[in-house]
Amino acid sequence: MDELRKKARALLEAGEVRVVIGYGGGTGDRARAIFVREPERADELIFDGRCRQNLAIYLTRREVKELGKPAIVATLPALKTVLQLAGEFQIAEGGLVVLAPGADGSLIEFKTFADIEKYLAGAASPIDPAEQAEMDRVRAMSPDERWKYWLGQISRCIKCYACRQACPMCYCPRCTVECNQPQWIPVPSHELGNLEWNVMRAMHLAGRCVDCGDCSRACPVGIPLYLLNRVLIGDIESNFHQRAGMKAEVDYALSTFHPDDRENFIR
Amino acid sequence: MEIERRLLKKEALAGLVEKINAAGRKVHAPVCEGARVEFAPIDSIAEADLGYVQTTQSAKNLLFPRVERILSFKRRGGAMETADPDLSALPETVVLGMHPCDAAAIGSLGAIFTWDTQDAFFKARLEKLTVVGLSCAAGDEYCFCASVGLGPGSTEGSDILLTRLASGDFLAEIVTAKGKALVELAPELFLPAPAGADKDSALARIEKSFTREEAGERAKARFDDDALWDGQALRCLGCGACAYVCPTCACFDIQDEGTTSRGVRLRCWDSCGFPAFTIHTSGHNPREEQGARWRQRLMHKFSYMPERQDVFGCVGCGRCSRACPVDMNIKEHLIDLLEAKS
Amino acid sequence: MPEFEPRIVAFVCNWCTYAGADLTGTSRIKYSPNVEVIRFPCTGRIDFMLLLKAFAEGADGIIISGCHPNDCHYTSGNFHARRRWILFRGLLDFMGIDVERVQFSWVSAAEGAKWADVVNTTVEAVRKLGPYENFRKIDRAGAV
Amino acid sequence: MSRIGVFICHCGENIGATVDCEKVAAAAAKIPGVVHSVDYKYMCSDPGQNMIKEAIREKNLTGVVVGACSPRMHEPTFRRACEEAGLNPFLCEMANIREHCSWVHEKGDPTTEKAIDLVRVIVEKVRRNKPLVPIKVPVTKTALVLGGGIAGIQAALDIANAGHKVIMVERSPSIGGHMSQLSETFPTLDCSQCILTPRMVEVARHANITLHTYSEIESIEGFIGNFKVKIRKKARSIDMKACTGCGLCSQKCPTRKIPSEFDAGLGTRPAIYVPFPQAVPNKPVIDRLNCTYYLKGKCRLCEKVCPTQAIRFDQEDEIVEADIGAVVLATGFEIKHGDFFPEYGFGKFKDVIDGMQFERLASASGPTLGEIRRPSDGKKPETVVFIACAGSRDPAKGIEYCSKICCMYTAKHAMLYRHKVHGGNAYIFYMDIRAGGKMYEEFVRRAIEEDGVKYVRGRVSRVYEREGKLIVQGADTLLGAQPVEIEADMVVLATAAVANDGAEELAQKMHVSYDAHKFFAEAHPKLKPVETNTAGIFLAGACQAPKDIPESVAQASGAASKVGALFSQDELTREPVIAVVNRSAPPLYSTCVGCFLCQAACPYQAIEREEIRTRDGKLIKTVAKVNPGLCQGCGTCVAVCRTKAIDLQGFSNEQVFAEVMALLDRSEPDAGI
Amino acid sequence: MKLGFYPGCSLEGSSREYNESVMAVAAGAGIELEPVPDWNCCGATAAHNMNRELGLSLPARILAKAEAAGMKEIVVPCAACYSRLKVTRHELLEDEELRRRISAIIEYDLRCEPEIINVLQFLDSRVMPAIEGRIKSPFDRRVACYYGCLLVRPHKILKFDRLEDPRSMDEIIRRIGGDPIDWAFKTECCGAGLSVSKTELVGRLSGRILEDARIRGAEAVIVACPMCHSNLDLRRGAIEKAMNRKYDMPAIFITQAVGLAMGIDPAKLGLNRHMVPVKFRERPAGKVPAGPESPAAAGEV
Repeated sequence: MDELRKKARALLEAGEVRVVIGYGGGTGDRARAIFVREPERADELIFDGRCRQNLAIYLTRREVKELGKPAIVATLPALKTVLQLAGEFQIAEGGLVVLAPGADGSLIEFKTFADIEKYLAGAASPIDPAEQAEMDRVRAMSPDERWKYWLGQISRCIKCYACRQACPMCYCPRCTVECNQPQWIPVPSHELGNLEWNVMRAMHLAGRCVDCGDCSRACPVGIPLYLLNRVLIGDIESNFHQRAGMKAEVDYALSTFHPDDRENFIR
Repeated sequence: MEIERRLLKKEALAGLVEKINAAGRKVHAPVCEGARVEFAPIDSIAEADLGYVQTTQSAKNLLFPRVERILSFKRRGGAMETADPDLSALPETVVLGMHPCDAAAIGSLGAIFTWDTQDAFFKARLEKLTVVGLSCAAGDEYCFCASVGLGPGSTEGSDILLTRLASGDFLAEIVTAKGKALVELAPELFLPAPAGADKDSALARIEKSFTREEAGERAKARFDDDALWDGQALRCLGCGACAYVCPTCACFDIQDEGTTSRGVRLRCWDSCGFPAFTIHTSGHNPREEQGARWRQRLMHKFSYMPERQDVFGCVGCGRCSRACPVDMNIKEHLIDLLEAKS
Repeated sequence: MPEFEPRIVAFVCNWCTYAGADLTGTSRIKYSPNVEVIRFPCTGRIDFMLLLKAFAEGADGIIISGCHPNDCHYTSGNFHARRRWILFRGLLDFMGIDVERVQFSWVSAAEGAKWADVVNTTVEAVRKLGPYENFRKIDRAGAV
Repeated sequence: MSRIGVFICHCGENIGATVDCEKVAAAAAKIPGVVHSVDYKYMCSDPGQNMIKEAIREKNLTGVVVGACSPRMHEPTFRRACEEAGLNPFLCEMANIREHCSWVHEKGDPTTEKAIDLVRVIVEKVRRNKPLVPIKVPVTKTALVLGGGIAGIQAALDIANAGHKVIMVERSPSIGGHMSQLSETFPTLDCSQCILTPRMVEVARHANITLHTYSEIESIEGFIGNFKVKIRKKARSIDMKACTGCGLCSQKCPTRKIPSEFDAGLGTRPAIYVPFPQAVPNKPVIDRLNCTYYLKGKCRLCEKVCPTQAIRFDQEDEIVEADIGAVVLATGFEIKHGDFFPEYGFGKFKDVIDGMQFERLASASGPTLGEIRRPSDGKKPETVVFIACAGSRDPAKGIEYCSKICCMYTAKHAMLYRHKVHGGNAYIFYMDIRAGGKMYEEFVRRAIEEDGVKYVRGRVSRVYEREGKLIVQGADTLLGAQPVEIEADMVVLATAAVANDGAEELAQKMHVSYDAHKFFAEAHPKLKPVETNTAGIFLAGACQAPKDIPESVAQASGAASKVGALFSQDELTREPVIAVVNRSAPPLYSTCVGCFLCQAACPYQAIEREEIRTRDGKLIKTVAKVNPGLCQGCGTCVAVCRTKAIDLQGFSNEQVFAEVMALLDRSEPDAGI
Repeated sequence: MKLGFYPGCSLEGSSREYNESVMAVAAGAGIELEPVPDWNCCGATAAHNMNRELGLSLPARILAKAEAAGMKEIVVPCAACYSRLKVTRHELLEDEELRRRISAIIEYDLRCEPEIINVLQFLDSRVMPAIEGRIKSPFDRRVACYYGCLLVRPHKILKFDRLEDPRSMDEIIRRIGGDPIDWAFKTECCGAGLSVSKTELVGRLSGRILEDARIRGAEAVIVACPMCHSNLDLRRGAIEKAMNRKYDMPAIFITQAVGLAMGIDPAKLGLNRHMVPVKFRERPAGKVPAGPESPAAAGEV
């Protein structure tokens, strides 16, 4: 942790960055995002198992951008998000400093996106066995069972949009949900409105979601949203061999094609 | 009305629920759902989990549903025919095991829904609701009812307030006429209260950090200190979780759904936390920054409501802090507000 | 009890399938009237949300048809559409929505007979599946 | 509130027979927003159209829905009628109740019900139509012709003679292309130089044509009518004005042993050379890769002998910029080289040559002054074997197409050989003779009957050298696949015609699509052979596919007429069914987030970046912008855009959404269901 | 270094010398060849003509046995076995449904991991590097390298060397000091399986091959396939009858030539098993021989 604090203090003192977006202590044993702007407060920075929020969410928020050039303490998913955001022209290479604390206390500062790409190529991102078990359980269900499962899940959605606001890839100032000409998605949180919202959210993240899991963690009623994203991530990987967040320029699944994409359902 | 004290044996609770069901009333109580506890209809007391600290969502849904049809319309010839839902068909409901903070919240909700326009829907539901509160035996670091003029044993808002005594039986304080009417359903279950029943020792210890009046004054005084509000709200994502789990938030949006020939008008929850909450047709947004929206949340509950409805909009239940994805702890921020140098 | 008459929406591209359907007409080939066509410049233009909207408004089946690969008037609209349906069909199936009710096909401007066949087989298939009860039963009018 | 007129057509009996048109008109009248609903026997007739026009004027309609045949049939008719009545044509749409309804269903309620649905769908669409104005795009009336072969020359002359400016860019030092290398041309055997050189001179002299030889395209931007091109004029190391073309330098240049590209490697040339005697421009160029001065800094002999001091060793490449309205690609083709035919000893045995090399042998200006002599020992070959389809029609070699011209030039070669070497015997191994052009078949018959060329129907499996002779092993399928072995003195392979090297890079530079063999892709094989999918860029000659001179010239004139049509008006008008990125009030300015995922989806590269800045120049955000000149209105970007920032005029999100809703909403407007 | 090894029927039958020379050369280069456990017949050119499943299951079972034994690479000296194994591996990897069906037949879920390499690849990539510097007696002979057909066909799948004019065997001969002639019959048909049914046709076809080698002064024909060897060596009588000329040019395996260059005892290389005795005319060192008979005395043919 002190390697990180030393670096943060140095960056702030040298004026290389105006704010360090990192993790600090929260209520009880929770960690929370903190925005260190003075070198003296660098010691509030922590990095341990509790720090899982994808801080890249703050790179596209107006209030944070107005603070000036940031340094971001990046977990593995956050690194992928930085590349994906760069690929979608939301952040520029010189616009931020990326610090990735290693588990062993070491600290890596990535000078260029290419370094991040090389680092990510080698890094594995394991899937939580419980979540994998749930995925396998749902996949094994019959269509009708899956329908009851998902109707049960989405009927509990209260449309607080915490999943949208917590997702770094949902940076659109006016989301289609707020479009009322035409009213694509019903505003009320009845079952139909929730179904159409969750389908649209998953499709709008297809080929862009880096599977950081913040949406599932943010959902107050605990809907397993990661299942929807991972189905699409899996299909894109197996069908089109593309994966989000691995390269700074994006080959986005839905705006590229290959003449002989294979399918077995078109007559 | 003078509060009567009675004793309700712990095994009598099951009988009470049966009696209520027999009387054709629905019973809602906290039910364990995986890692969370939520209010849900129950058929027998066995389903209820009365040892909980706090539910994720409040019971506000019983009075102010997430989605509510307030009218339907059909085109006939040139004109449009409308039809109101039959409010008399609403079921009589009893909510069992609601903590004192939630019970008090009903007052705050009522302050809004019966302020100038008498909301027929809210009043109809309130009228058919009987609240059997349950004092808090234990709070956690999020609870701060003591700091907003309430307490783990406060009877405000409850028709009957049960307090689990050391013996496991319940001290039942019959507060209102509705409470008395409920007792009439099963008078044999309510034994005379033992004289020395000590309620206070059964209550949780909730630390008082400030008074709601101080918080209101300080918020009003620091209204223009943008640095303070923006600083607090930097990590806030602008979602609606805090508003939707909050027992006192009463903002709603009206939506018409259907086609040019028939449809329904629905009322659904809304939140001042959303960026688009205050956007004007012109594109201007009076509350552009998240800091302004966060300030609005505190000001409304601690300054505007007391001023106009003479009731505070926060009952210290701590749900908003627990549900917040980025750990915006309202108690901590209020303390931070009070300590901020002027 | 009269036989169930499914209501099926068809999203078709203007240059190939719409023209193919015209050819079915000029060749006077009869097919069941349960399918009604909405014209798009290209299958690339068809938004995935429209499928859910159609089911929500009471459609029992959907046909999506456009140019064969390499025939697209805009060179790649159908390729993009194919990718979109590969992903969207996978997602709908995972959520238990009945993808058997959605029939995808390539019908060129010269395949009038094939269009009639696609319509008839889809109508029969959906008739066997019956009205889309799952979607009809989805709550939308709010708690009363 | 919209004021829509609905006009239901009986189309004689075509619709009326199975659809109750009155009922449809009556149902339409009840749809909110419809103020006028009638049915008539023949809507597309003059009385029918007049009904529409009068209704527009009397009830000042804001939209017209015609329930009749397919829009692909009469949409233009009804739109013109509306326009004449003062209504914006794009506010008029058709409901297809004939091809999609009356003709394909039995008479009865379901059919009428479906017709009502289809009309209701189009009414809801028209209610949300916006008046659209055709797009006007200015056109620069200068054409760029890429490639100086016969196709390029013909196109340039046709366009210039139509009074427009032309800029021709040719990669090699002289124009003329492959045709200038040919000896005589089939089927008339007239000498190619005689018919080509006058055209080359005409190009050089034409007032409207600016000629850049030894030049390449550096870059091209813009769109139809508004291209900006950068041309790199490679340094010739010669001052073209001072040089008189006397040729002294070439004669004196000591480095003489460089294989001449013009002679297909059979002859040699000096380091400072004019490719061939009739070259246009007839001025030399210094080959910097082989010139001693550039290699070792010595010699400079040409500078000393030049009477007009025209040698400029330090000359730099020069970049010329130009505004262009249309481009004609005429970059031609190449003969397949390389060791892709080891079994024929191509590249191993000196006397196994390709068709172009034989042309140079037969050409009077060639290395052997027109005499057919073996490259190995210069002797006249007594037996020559010509192998047709050497690489073409051979999937194993990766070239499955037929190169179209080899049958004819091989017959010509055999005929020339028989004329020049009396008593020599010529064999041609062939699979099928493709002589489909005018007087082509007669030409081949003459080669067989009068010139005694022996055609052997079969493939050659191997050519190997034995005791000084080239043994050609093949089979004669007409004799029951009898193995055939011929001892030949020289073998000529009619190798496949392939795309130029660099064709792929050029296509990418021009945003023109190309096929698997790197030939440029035409917009439609039958109906648009000289156009590409990129508006404003046309094709001519063998760069699109192997073809002979008559076809190349015909295509060149075709492309020139397309350019002429484009340049015939000052402005280009196009259907306004294009995508538009929305704009809104500050601080949002547009719901576009600048992710540009739509840019990758656009097949026409029609989406550009637009920077929104404050008055003092501070960048607020970068959003997408659609170039109206390029967008063809496919709408793929609209479906890809997450924030619905981009919408397609004529098929907007609101319209298609309303169509789906209307189609499925069968509740009678006032039946109170 | 340890590699998988699939001898096939001919290396244990009519071409035992090929097996001996492969083993000797491998041993000399310090490579251990471990036969595929419980290997079976590869179906050669017969099986896949009769029944596709049989033609694929036989090689698939070999691959399964090798895979089960954890072999990463299998050396397959015989050209027919090499071609069959390589084609089967390719088809199973291409078609998942077929792979499942064949796996069911051989009752093993085959992943097709082991890679198949032929004798030339084995020599080029494994043996030559090991013995490069230690060639005791260079194989200083003028020879004709004969590849036959199955070593390079079907080219789309095998992707080995050039289809019409292969060069890999010539390279190996050069590296062991030999002088490969440039001739055109490298991949001409030797008559293959007709060796028994149409022997005189084999005589003519193989005859033409030997004749072209003879004209160009080759002292021996080098082969890498038991079938080619049997036709060029065993059928020498039929050849001489068809071409009515005497040919005493021996036909030896590439591994025997490499073995000789490594100085291995000819008997160990099985050189005594040939029908046409393997002896080279002595000649003064260093001078390239004019060939058994100089072309001038070509005589009647």
